[in-house]
Amino acid sequence: MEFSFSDEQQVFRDMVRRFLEETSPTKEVRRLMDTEIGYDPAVWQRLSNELGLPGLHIPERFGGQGFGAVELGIVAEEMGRALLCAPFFSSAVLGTFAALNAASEAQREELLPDLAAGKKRITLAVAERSGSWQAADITTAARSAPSGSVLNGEKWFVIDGASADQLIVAAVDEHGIGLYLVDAAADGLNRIPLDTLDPTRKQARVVFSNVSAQRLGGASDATAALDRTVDQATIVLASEMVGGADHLVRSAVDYAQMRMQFGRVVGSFQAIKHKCADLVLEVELAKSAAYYAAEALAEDDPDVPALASLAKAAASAACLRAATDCIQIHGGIGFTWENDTHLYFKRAKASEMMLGDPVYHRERMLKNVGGLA
Amino acid sequence: MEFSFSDEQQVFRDMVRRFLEETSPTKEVRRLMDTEIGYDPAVWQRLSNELGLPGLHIPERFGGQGFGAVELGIVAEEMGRALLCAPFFSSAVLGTFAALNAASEAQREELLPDLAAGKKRITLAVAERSGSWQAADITTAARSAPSGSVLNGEKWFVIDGASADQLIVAAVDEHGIGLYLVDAAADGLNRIPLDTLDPTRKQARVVFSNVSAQRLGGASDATAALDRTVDQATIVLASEMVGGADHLVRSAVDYAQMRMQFGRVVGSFQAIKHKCADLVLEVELAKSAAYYAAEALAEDDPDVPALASLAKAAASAACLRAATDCIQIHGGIGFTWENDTHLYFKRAKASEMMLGDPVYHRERMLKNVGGLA
Amino acid sequence: MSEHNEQTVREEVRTWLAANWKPDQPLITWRTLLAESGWGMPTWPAQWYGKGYSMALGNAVLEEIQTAGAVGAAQAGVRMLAAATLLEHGSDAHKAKFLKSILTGEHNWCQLFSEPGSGSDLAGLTTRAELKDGKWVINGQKVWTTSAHHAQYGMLLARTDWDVPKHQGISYFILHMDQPGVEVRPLRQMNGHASFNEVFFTDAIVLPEFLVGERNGGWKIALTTLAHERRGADGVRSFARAEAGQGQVFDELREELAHVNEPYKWYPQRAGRVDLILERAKASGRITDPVIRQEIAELLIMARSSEWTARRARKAQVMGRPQGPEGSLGKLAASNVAKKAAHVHTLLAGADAMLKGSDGLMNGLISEILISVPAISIAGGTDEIQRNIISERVLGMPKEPRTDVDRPFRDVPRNPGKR
Amino acid sequence: MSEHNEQTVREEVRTWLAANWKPDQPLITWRTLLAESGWGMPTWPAQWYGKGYSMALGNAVLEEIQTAGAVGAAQAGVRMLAAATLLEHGSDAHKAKFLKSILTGEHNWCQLFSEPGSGSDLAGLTTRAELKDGKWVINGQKVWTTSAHHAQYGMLLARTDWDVPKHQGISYFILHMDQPGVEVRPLRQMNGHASFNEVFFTDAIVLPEFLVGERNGGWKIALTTLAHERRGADGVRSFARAEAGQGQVFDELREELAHVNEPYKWYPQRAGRVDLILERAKASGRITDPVIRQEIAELLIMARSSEWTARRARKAQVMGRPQGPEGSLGKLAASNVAKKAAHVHTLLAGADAMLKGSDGLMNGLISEILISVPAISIAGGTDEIQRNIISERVLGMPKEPRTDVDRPFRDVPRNPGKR
Repeated sequence: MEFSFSDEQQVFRDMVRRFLEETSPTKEVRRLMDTEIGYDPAVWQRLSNELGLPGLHIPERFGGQGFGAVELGIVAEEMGRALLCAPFFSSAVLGTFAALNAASEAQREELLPDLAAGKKRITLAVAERSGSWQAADITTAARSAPSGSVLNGEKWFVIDGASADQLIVAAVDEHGIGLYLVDAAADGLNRIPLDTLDPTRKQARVVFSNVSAQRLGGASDATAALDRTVDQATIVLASEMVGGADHLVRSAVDYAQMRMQFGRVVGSFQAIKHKCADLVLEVELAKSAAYYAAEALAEDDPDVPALASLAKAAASAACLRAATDCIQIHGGIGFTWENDTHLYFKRAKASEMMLGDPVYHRERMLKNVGGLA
Repeated sequence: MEFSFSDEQQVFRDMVRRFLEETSPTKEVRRLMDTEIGYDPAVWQRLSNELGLPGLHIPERFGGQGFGAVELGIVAEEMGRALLCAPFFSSAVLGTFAALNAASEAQREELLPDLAAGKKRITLAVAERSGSWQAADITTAARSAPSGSVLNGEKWFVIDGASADQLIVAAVDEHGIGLYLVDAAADGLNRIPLDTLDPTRKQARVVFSNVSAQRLGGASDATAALDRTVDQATIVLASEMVGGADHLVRSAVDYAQMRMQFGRVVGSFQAIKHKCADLVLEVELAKSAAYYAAEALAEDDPDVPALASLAKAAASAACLRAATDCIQIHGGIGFTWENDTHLYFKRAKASEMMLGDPVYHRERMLKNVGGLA
Repeated sequence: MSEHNEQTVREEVRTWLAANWKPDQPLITWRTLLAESGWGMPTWPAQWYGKGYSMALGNAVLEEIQTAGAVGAAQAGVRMLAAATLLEHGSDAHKAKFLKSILTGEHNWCQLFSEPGSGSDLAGLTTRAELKDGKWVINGQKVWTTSAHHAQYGMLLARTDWDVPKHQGISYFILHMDQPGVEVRPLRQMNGHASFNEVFFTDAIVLPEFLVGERNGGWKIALTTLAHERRGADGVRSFARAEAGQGQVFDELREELAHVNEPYKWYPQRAGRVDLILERAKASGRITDPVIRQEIAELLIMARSSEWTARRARKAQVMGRPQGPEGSLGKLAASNVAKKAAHVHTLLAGADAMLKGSDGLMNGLISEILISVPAISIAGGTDEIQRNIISERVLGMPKEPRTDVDRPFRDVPRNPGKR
Repeated sequence: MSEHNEQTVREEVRTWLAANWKPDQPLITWRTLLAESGWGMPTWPAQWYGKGYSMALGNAVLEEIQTAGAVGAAQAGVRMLAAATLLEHGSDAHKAKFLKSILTGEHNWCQLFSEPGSGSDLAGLTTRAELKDGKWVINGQKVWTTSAHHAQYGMLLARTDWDVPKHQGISYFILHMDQPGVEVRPLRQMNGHASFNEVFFTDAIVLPEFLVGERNGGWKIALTTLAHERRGADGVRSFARAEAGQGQVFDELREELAHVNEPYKWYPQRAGRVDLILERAKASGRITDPVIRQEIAELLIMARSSEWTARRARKAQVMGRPQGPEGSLGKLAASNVAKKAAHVHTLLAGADAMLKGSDGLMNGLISEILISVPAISIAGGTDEIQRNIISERVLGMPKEPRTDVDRPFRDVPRNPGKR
C-alpha cells in the first residue's frame, strides 16, 4: 500500500475538481435535480470527451484510459464533493464494472468503447423489492429463448434506470446467476421513476415481462462477477461519500468562522470547535478507509470484500454525521431549503442505504475479516 | 404511578443520607475494602438497630417495617451514593427477597426476623461459571437425602459469599429449580474469595460437595420465585447505581467549579459544561427509570420484568458514563488512587455486569415489552 | 376569591354552562360569552376576562367545561404568549384592546423576535425602531415567524438605542401586521414544508401607544414571553387533539384548527415518531434481528425515561416542590430521542429509506421523519444552547466570559446586516 | 557533508562496525565508542557526537548498525527530549557536559513540567526559582514525572518573574535530582501501578550555569521539548521491543530496558488491546453473537482506519508534503479506539469482567485494560485539549477569548498553591 497519492494523481485530482467546480455548482445541481433525467447531457459529454472519465478505468484496448481503482476513487471523491448529477455511478461504475467482470471478449469489444466514450449509458439492476444486493436474494428469472433469453421480474432502486440506454440485469437462470443485457427500448420493459429522498440521483423501478435479453459471458454462474461488481461499486460509493463528507466539514467550518453570535464568531465556541474536531477525525478515518480499499482493489488484494464493507460502513457513518453536524452548526439556516446542506444530507442518507446499510456491511466485513484481524 | 416521593419518603431519605455520610465516608470505604469481610459489623449493627434498614421491606409480622420497593430504592440509592460497604445487597436484598418469594410460612418465620434485625446475613447463589443469572443455565444439582437434601456444584460471583452466615442456593432438582438454604459451616462447603475488580463489594466462588441443604417452600418449581428475586434485586441494583451516578455528577461539577486553568474555573469552558449537561441528562433519565421500576414493583405491576431490565440497562450506562466523565473532568488527578472516583468507577463496572449486562437486559426488556410499547 | 370552595365553583360553572353553552351558535358568539363571563380563563384577573382563581381551582373550572363538552377559549398559535405578556406588562389600554379578541380567536398573533443575524443570541437583534414624527418607524427583518401570514398582530422586539449594551437598547412593541411596510414571505425547509416565514419591515409603523412597557425596557418583557413559551404555554403542542363535536361551533372550530395547525403537521415527524417503531419493526420483519432489537430497546429506554422524567417534573411543579434537574432537560432529551428514532427508522426501512412520497413507506411518512428530525435539535433553541442552560441553571456552572454585554451594542462585532 | 553518497557511507559504517562492535564488552564502553565515533547519532552535528547527515543518510547508517546486530545509543525514557532541547537551545558547555552521558545511558533524565495546579494549562505553573546568593533556589511541586526516581537530571520549568504575563516569566533549568531539596514520591494510579512521581522542591538548588537559554525565556524552549515529545522522539514508544542478542552488551541492555520500561508495562492495556479482541471473542464464544459482532466490527473499523490514517500522515511527512489533517488526529483517535475496545472487552468478558488478578481473564490482563483505559484520554494532553488543537491548528478555527495571557501572572486567578 502506498498511503499517499502520487504527484500525477494530485494533478489529476485538481483537474477533476476544477472541472466540477465549473460545471456542478449547487445552482446547477438544484436545476438538474428538478429535471426528469437528473443530469445535463452536455456536461456528461464534456466530462467524457475532455476528461475521459467514464473510460478512466477501462483498458486502453477498449478505448479507455487504463487507470485503476485509485484514480477512480479520486474521481468519485470529487464528484461527491461537488454533488455532481450525472450517470457516472450508474454507468461508469456499476454498468462498466459489470461488463468488465462478466462480459465475453466480444461483448466487451461491443460495449466498452461506447461506455468509455460516454456514448452509451448502461446501468445495473440487482436489487428487487426486498432491497438486497446479494445474489441469493434475486428472483428475477431468465430463460433461454430462440434468440437470446427472456427476462421476467421486477427490479427496484435501479440508479438512472429510467434514463439509461441499456440495463445489465442480474437474474436467476440455469447456471445460477446470469447478468443480462437489455435494451431500454425492448418490448415488455416498463421503467417507472421512483420518488427518491435524494433528488440528485434518480432511481427507477423496472418491470420485465418477457423481455428479450442477451446473457453476458459464457455459460456459467456469474455470481462471482456480480459480487465483485458490487464490491467495486461499494468502494467507489465510499469514495464518493468521503468527498461529500469532506465538503460538509469545510462548509461547517467556513460558516462557523463567519457567523457571529454573542459578539464572537461561533467557531470560537468550544461547543462548535470540538464538534468540528470530532467530525474531522471521523471523516479523515473514513477517508483512510476509502483510500486503503481503493488501493486494495487496484492491487487485487484478497481482502477486497472485507475492505469494501469496512470502507462503506465508515464512509456512511462519517458522511451522515458530517451532514447532520453541518446542519446543526448552521443553526436554523441549515434546515432551510435555500441552504445547500440538505442536498448533501439527502445524498448521504440515500448512499447510506444504497448497496447495503452499515449494519449489513459491518457484519459482512467481519465474515470476511481475514487479514484485517 | 406517583412520579414523586412523598414528604415522609423525603424525610426518610434525608435520614438515611445523614447516617451514611457519617458512617461511610470514603476514608472508611477505603479502610473496609482492604479487609477480608469488606464491611464494618458495628456499622451494620447500627444500620440494623437504629434504622432497621435490613427489615425495611419485610412485613411487620416477621419483624420488619413493612415498607415497599420505593423505600428500598431510596435506601439503595443512598447506599450507592455513599459507596457503602455492607452486606445489604447480598442479604437484605438478594437473600431476603429469595426467602420472601420462595420460603414456606414456617421457614419465613424462622428466617425473616433474623434477617430483619440484621442478625443473620444470608446471601443468594445463582450464577455459575458461565456468569448467567437465568434459571435455565443452572447446573448445580440437588437430590433428596434422608434428612433434607444434598447439593453438588459450584457457584460463582456470590456476593459476600465468603462472609455470609447462610446461603440460599439455586439448584436443579426433580421439580425444576429449587432454592436451598445452606449453612455456611456445612460440611463439604468450600468458599473461596474471588479477586474482584470492585474492591467495595466482595464476591466468592462456592463449591458444594454433598452439602446438606434445606429446600425452601413446597414441592414445586421455584423458577418463578427465583426470577422474581432477580428482578427485584435488579431494580434495587439500578437504584444503587443511580445513586452512585448522582454522586459522580456532583463530584465532577464541584471539581470543575473549583479547578482553575487558563485563569478561569474549568467549569466555565463549554467543553466541560456541555459534558456535564449531557451527563446530568442521562443520569436523570436513569433515575426516572429506576424510580418508575421501583414504583411498579411496589404496585406489583405486570411489567416488572421489562421495567427491571430497562432500569438496569439505563442505570448501567448512566453510572459508567458518570464515572468515566468524572475521571475525565478531574483530569490527571482523577486517575490517581488517591482520588475517590476510581472506587465509584470500579463499582460501576462491576454493577454493569452483575445480574446481567446491558445487552442482555435490553434484549430481555424487549422480550417482555408489553405495556411499554 | 378563595372564599369559593371547589364544589361551589363547579356548580356555578355547570349552571352557567347549562344556561349559555349550545353547540349551534357562531364560534365567536360563544367565545365572546365565555370571555366576558370569566369562565374561559379562570386564573386570569377578574377584571380581565378571568376569575382570579388559583391554578387548582382554575383546573376544576376547565374540567367542568370539558365535561360539558363545551368549546374553550381560543388557544392555538402563539396567542397565549401574547396574552400572558400583556397581562403582565401591558397597560390597561393594551389589555382592553387586545385580550378579548385573543380569547375569541378573532385575532391571531405572531412572535417577531428571531432574526437572520441573531438566532441563539436573540439580544443581538438589529431590527431598528426609530421615533419619527411621533411614530415608531420599523426597519429590518425577522425570521422563523410561525403563522405570520395569518396574524393580525405581532409581538415585536426592535432596537431603540445602539449606544447602550445590547440588552438595554431593545423595546417591545405591538405591531399591526396588515400594513404596507410589512412583507411576509414563507420560508421553505429541507423537508419541503414552509411552516415559518420571513418578515421584512420597510418603514413599517407602530403607533406610540403600542410600545409595551418602557422604551429600551423590552428585554425583560421578552423574557416573560420566552418563559411562557418554555413552559409550553403556546398552543402549538395541542395541535393533535381532534375536536369531534356536532354543531356550528364545532364546524367553525375544526376549520380554525385545520388552518392554524397546518404549519405544524410535520412536528410529530420531527420528534421521531417513536410510536411507530414497534409497528414498523414488525411490518419490516426486522423485529427478529438481534442487532435491530438492541437499537429499538435503546430507543424505547430513552423515550420512556424521558417521558417519566417529564412527569416527575410536572408532578414536582404541581406539588410546589423546588424544581430539580429534571425540569430543564426535556428539550435536549426530546432531541436525543428524535435522532435515535430517525436512526432506527432508517434501519427498519432498509433500502426503502431511499424513497419518499407515495413510493415511500407509510405513504412518505417515514421519509418525512428522516428529513424533519434535523430540525428538532435547532428549533426553539439549539441543543448547544440547551446544554448551556442546563449546565448554568441546573448545575450552577459559571457562564463563559462574555465580551458582548458590557459595551455599546454599536461596538459589538456582529453579522453583516444583509443576508 | 553531503559529499558522501549513501553507498560510501554504508561501507564506512560497516568497516567501523567490523573493527569496533563486539557483543562482549561493557555496554557503556561500547556506547562511548559509538557516541564518540558519531555513528550513533548520525543526524546530530559533527562536533556533537554526530555526523551532520540528512535524515535519509542517517537512516542508512542506523540500518547498517541494525543489520550488524549492534546495539545503538541509549534511547529509553525522555533522554532524547533533553538531548534535542540542549542541541537546539543549550550552551556549548551544556552540550559538552550532558550529551555524551545521555547517549551512553549513564545518566537518566526526567521532565519536570506539569504541576498539580497546571495540567492542561502548563504555562500556569507556579514552581518558583529565585536567585539568592548567586544560585537559583527552587520551591514548588511537579507531578506526572515518569522515572523521576532513577533520573540524575531533570528538565525543569520554573517561574522567575511573576509581574509579567504568564508565558514571559518562565525559565528553563537543568536540575540535579540527587540533592537534599528534591524529594521524589511515587504516585499510584487507579490501576494500582505507580508509573509517575510527584517531585517536591524545598530550597532545591540550581547553579546559575544550568539555566538554559535566557532568564524568563523558558517557554519557547519548553515548546521545543514538547514538539519533540509530540513527534514521539521520547523512547517511550519503543518499550515493547525485545533485545535478544548474546553477550555482555545485551545482558546489560536487557537490564537497562527492564528497569526503564517498568513504569510503562500497562501502556498497552491503556490503549485497549485491540489485538486481543478476536481471540477473546472466539474464546468467549461470543463471536457468534450478532450484537457483539457489530461492536467488534465497529472497533476494528476504527482501529484499522486510525492505523491507516497514521500511515498516511507518516507517508506525507516522508514525501515532504504539507501536513494534512491526518497528522494531528492520532492521539484523539487512539483515545476513541481504547474506549471502544474497553467496552467490547467488557461485553466479551461477561460476568468475568468483575474479576481481576489470577481470578480474572488472561490472568488479570483484561481487568487491567478496563481500569487503565480511562487514563488514555487524559495523559499527555486531554481529549479536550486535543480537540482544541485539531480545531485551531487543523481547521483554522479561532482560539477562545483568553483572559489570562495579557496581564501579570500575579493577577491571574489560579488554583491555591497547596494541594
